[in-house]
Amino acid sequence: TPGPAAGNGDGDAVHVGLIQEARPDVEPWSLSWHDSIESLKAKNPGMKVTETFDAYDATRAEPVIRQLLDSGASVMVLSTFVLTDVAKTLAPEYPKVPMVLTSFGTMQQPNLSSATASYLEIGYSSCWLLAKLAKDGQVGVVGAQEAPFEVESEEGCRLGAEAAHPGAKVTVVNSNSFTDAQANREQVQNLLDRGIDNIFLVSGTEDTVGGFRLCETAKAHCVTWGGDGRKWAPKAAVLTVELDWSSLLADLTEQARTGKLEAKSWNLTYGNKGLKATGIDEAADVSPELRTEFTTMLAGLADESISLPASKVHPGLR
Amino acid sequence: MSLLSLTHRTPRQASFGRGLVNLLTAVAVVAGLVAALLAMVGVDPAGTAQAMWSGSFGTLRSTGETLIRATPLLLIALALIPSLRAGLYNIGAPGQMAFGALASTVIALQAPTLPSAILVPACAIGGCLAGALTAFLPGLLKATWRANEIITTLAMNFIAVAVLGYLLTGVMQSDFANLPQSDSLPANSALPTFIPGTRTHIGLLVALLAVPLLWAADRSRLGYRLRIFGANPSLARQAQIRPGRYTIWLMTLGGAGAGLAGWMQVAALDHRLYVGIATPVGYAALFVALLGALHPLGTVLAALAFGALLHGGDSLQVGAGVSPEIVQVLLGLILLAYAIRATTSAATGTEGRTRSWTFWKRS
Amino acid sequence: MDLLEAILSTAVRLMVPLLLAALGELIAQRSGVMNIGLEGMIAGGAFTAYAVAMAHWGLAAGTVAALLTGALVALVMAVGAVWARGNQILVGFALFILVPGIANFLYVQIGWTGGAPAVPTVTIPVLSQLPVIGPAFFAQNLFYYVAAVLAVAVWYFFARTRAGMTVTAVGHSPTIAAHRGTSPRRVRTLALLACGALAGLAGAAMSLGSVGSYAPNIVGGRGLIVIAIVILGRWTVPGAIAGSLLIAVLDSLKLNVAEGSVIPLQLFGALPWVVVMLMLVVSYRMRSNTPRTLAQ
Amino acid sequence: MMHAANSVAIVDRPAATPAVALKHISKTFGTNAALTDVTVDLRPGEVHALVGENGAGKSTLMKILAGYLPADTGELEVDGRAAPADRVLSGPRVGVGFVEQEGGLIRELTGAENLILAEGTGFLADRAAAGARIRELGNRFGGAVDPHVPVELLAVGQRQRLEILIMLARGADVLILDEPTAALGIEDAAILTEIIERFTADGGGVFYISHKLHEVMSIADRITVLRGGRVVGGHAADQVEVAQLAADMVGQRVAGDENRNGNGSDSAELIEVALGEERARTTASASHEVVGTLTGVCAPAPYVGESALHELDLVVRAGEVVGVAGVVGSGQSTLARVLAGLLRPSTGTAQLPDRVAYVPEHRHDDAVALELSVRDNVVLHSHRRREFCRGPWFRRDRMDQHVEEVLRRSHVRGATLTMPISGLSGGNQQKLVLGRELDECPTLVVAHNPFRGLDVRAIQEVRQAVLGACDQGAGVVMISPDLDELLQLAHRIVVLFAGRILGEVDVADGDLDQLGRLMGGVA
Ligand SMILES: Nc1ncnc2c1ncn2[C@@H]1O[C@H](COP(=O)(O)OP(=O)(O)OP(=O)(O)O)[C@@H](O)[C@H]1O
Ligand SMILES: Nc1ncnc2c1ncn2[C@@H]1O[C@H](COP(=O)(O)OP(=O)(O)OP(=O)(O)O)[C@@H](O)[C@H]1O
Ligand SMILES: [Mg+2]
Ligand SMILES: [Mg+2]
Repeated sequence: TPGPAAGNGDGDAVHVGLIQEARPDVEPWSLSWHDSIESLKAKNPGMKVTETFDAYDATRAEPVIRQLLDSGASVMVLSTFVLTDVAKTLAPEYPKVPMVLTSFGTMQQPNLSSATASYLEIGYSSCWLLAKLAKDGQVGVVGAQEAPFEVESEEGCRLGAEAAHPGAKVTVVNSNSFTDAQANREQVQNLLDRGIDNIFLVSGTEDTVGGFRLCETAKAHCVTWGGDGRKWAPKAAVLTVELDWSSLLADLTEQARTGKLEAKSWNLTYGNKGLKATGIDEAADVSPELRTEFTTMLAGLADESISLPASKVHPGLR
Repeated sequence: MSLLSLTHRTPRQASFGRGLVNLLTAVAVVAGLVAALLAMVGVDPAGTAQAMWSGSFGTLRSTGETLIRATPLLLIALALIPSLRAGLYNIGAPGQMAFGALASTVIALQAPTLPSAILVPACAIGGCLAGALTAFLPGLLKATWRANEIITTLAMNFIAVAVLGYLLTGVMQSDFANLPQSDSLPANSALPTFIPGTRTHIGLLVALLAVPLLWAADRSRLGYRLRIFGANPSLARQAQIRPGRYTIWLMTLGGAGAGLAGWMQVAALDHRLYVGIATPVGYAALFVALLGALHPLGTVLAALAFGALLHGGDSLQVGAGVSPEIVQVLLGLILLAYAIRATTSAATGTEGRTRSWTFWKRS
Repeated sequence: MDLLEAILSTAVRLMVPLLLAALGELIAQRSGVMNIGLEGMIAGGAFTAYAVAMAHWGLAAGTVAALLTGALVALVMAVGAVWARGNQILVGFALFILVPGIANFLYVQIGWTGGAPAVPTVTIPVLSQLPVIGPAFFAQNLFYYVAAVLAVAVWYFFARTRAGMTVTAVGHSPTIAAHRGTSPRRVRTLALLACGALAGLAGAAMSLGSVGSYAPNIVGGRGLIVIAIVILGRWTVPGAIAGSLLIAVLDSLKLNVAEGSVIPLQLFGALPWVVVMLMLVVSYRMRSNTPRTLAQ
Repeated sequence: MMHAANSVAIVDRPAATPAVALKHISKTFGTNAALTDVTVDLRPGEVHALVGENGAGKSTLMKILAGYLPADTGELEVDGRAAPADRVLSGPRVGVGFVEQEGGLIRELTGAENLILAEGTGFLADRAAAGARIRELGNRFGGAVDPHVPVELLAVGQRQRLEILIMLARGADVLILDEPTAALGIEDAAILTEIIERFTADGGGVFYISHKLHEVMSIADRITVLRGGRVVGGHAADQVEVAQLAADMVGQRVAGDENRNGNGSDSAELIEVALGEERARTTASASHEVVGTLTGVCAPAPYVGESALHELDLVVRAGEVVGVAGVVGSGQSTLARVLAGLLRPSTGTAQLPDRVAYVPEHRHDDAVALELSVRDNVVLHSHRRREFCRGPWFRRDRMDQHVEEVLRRSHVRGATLTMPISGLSGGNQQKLVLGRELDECPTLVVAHNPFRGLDVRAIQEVRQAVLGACDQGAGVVMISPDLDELLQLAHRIVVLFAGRILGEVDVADGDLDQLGRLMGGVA
């Protein structure tokens, strides 16, 4: 049976359930969701948010999500694509609750939206800056595994670095784990030992903390994406390509309020202001000229005058 | 020899009454500690208790979820009991579960059109065999080269992770996902549920079936031989009980249980194969068996309690706003109190020289 | 810097926390205590070291705090498993869950995510210039040298001192040791405290030395791996060193070689364990120092 | 006399101050009163023997003296001064060296290390110095032993000597020897006697437990007899006859004493046994039916102090007792294990029956599962019998009947079916093992020191049982360092030397000189 009258209860009291894969304190990805929902909450004081951090595999998450839905959550945000199967099961069972899943693909349910970001743009802008900062055009990329989003970011990275520096060279290394901070740090160390000190931390997950730390103490430059990397590396994080999910969240709460559900496919880009360059304005190592140049480059990405190849991870989107 | 306490109550009587008293003491101590902890971080202890209870047993569905959590723990723990009683530490349940799940997945994906009545048992058998084989190797190494089974089974766990990782990012990776996961399993490979309105599947019944089996084995020739084997291998050899063979069989048995649990996980719950298939369950099962004092009924209780804690703990995040870290602390405290207070009598049996896990030395 | 050098330096860096913890676990196991709670001791040490260093009390204070925390956790283990004679495996498992939980909780509560100050790297003048092995063995952070000194100390302890021999004796037969006037309870307690302190130090080496921060689940199951190292090393100090180095080298290969090689990455994950199993088989006839009453 | 004797333990002698005295000691295990109001003392320079049947409480009393086991009630006096109450109740006592029945060294450590552990002071573990001490003491008291090999690699006799030397090195002035000669050959026993003499000459006191009454008579100055946990007699050794001791031990025939077997084996007969006058001999003669053959067998030694077997041939026929004599360490243990099927010959063939009844030399290592119940230990072989099983399950009632029967037949005392076997006294454990092994009508019996730790009555019973097995067609191989035992029971004796059979002696001919020469390695 469908869930209880969620979303059309007493007027404005929207209750957002957010399923996180980790604490916002430990990884940029979760931080971006956390920050987005906090900013939305600041604008809507009546809004209730329940954030969970420890139920991210399918078996454990399903009952927790149900519990949330049964206790009156009117918007459900599934911030990890591990929950795809769960989302597909639950969306028809709770047809009045707008849900969003970070994934890409055709969503058959009217209440299940999908959200992703343009990894090509993320990689492009990140490595563009790094290649500019590196005198010799050497850029390092530290990833976790060859997950599709990482591969695509790396492709964007190569394009960006080459655009910024004709002789640019991108070196990719992987820590083989989304959670092992020690391995991530080792890989950064390896890059530093090879004389590469402009580094793109591409995994966006728990392991990056190790890399951030080393960049900070070694006075290297690092760039990441997701939530603001300066939380972990105040000086070294010269740029974070921040993901801003707030318009998506605002849309969902609106759907819940009005009861008019519509499944959408969100893709965060510079063009739709889903991506924001954070930190560069405060970064001491970035000269004003470079900053201007960077802004111009972003504008080019935003109006798509910088053309990028077709996305392999989400065909049809940028 | 233990010269300090030489009372000769039979271990069984000693453990049962005292175990109960100890359990209650443990509960009281832990309740106090946890309440203090929660009050310290500004959470209402009574509300938390309430949320915990309703999270694990409050509704039919939550009870079902508790049972779901308990099922693999129970199955693996029961399968491990004989080897634990013989002093073999098979900590390889995660790997055995993973290979069991892998085999089931492969069978289900290769023969998706078979009728359910054939496919389900085929997957079960495949999973069981794969788990058994995974444990057979450490058993063989132990029997022939005395290779320490703690290391070899641990090694198999890491190898299993690697193999699954390789397959799930390679040939077995689902086309639709950018995740290391397999295609979803055909519907006719799914295990039937038996409590409507829950996900509780017949795997629980399979696990429970092992209880009378163990109970009976205790009173059988086989049980006797296991006791002798566990107590003194040299003596066992004189009675034509070949230690090597028993080592292999006991390890294999544990693996078979874990393989079945792996099958249940994919066929009843996940309907896909993930790398982390055995994550919380694999190791916990060993401790469930120890918590249950290597007694079949004790293990049922321990598995149920553990399942309730795991599931109830997850639901605390939503129900009482308690952070998952606190839930972990809570679980740890409960285990600690139980381990300190209750295992002396229950798992150690006659105190002193008896090996702690061979408590069930009934004469 | 060529590949070999990179592999070796990475390996030595990865080895340090493993070795420190392995030395501790070695002491505990030689006294007959299977200390599964090691993971908790490392995690406790890792967190306190970080918290104290972040509170501007300095790296030294952080390290001492880690030592004490590890020992405190070990004291709980001693009370549960030795004094109250609880099942060692179960008490250890409880600590395995409990202590990282507490550390993670406190980490989230204090809300600090900044980095701890860097641990100084000490470069030994001439030796560090040696090709290949120079940077790996003679230009590392302070924890490496501490671990090296402690390894020698623990070796000396077991090989030469009466206390070390007594620990071994208790591990083999607490009853006979008690008949000779040694209190097994005291010996096991002290061995656990030493183990806890070393594990705490390993935690500090992880959070301050290897990562530069605490991170939830920073230990990530290395406690179990260390136990495997101790068993694999046949309960000897050279064995523990070799075992830690072996695991670290194979991990390092995974980081350094996997990239761009045709060999699937996962093979590098499985390889160490295949090697470990082979080593067990090959060393089958070697005399083993297995403490007879281990885990009893 | 029995009641009076409880308090009368000391025969008048010049009243030197006792080195130690135990007064009014009582000890119960569960409901089993092991000791009741026992008072004994020991003067410097004296050998005080404790004798009594299996389970009489000798070992328990000594464990209390050594501080290994707390007494329920009682007092302890050291050098005439009462020890504080807590010292009576527990804690190993410095100055008392207890050489246990089953060995009290840590077998993974070397002799030197065991000594270092016992001494307990100093920072360094100086193995070389400790080894030198052991060597030096070995030279002084006779009986050297390598202090730098792990104890588990030493033969029984060496282990025991080592243990004594360690106690001496530690400065014990009271030695407790619990059945020290039970597993020793003549040479080792002689060395032991010498050690004792030198030790007492230096002013040390020795408590000496043994079942060999002749030996006791020659070594001890004073003899106390225990029965059922009470002191029933105290004698000066030079004023008592063996017959008197034996009579004290078994007690008068008392109506309703269920421990006595009523089939005519009364005390007079036992006294004869104790005197060594009884010659039990089988009436059956060896048939031609071969029950076990070794041909050209080579096998590696199980431990260091032992010899490997070289090209050994042996034929055992039904109905005969083959004695195996030889200096301890000549390959007896290797031979026993090969015959028992526990050690596979590296070359050569062993034709043996499926089940060999085996009474091993190391009881705790190879013969019993200490933490299992008496019942589990008894049914080791018989649990396979059809009649005890219903399908795969046991028929507990029938099985228990059988176990009771075995216990009764082998005269095991103080046992219940469910108690762990570790609660039985050493001798009773041995009887249980013998009863179990002979129970299944074996065709080949391999008995290694089968009389180890048995009291006189039990020895007689075991002899009867072994001969009974022979009469039923079993071939028996009996390995013993004690020539008297062999001569009393065996038809022929083969002599092992350095892993080879050097020769054979027909007991009927009784050429003892030849036997002695062979044992010395002279073919
Ligand atoms: N026979 C034994 N088998 C296994 N462990 C033992 C044994 N005896 C003692 N221990 C270990 O030693 C610990 C303390 O035991 P026990 O109380 O006998 O020591 P103790 O020497 O009497 O100590 P103390 O004199 O300080 O009270 C136990 O918790 C146990 O871990
Ligand atoms: N650990 C124990 N638990 C229970 N009962 C015991 C234990 N140790 C000894 N007893 C009992 O105490 C009594 C005396 O045993 P003890 O070992 O002192 O006999 P003993 O005179 O040394 O005999 P033996 O000549 O066979 O060695 C026996 O009845 C025995 O069963
Ligand atoms: Mg005795
Ligand atoms: Mg004590």
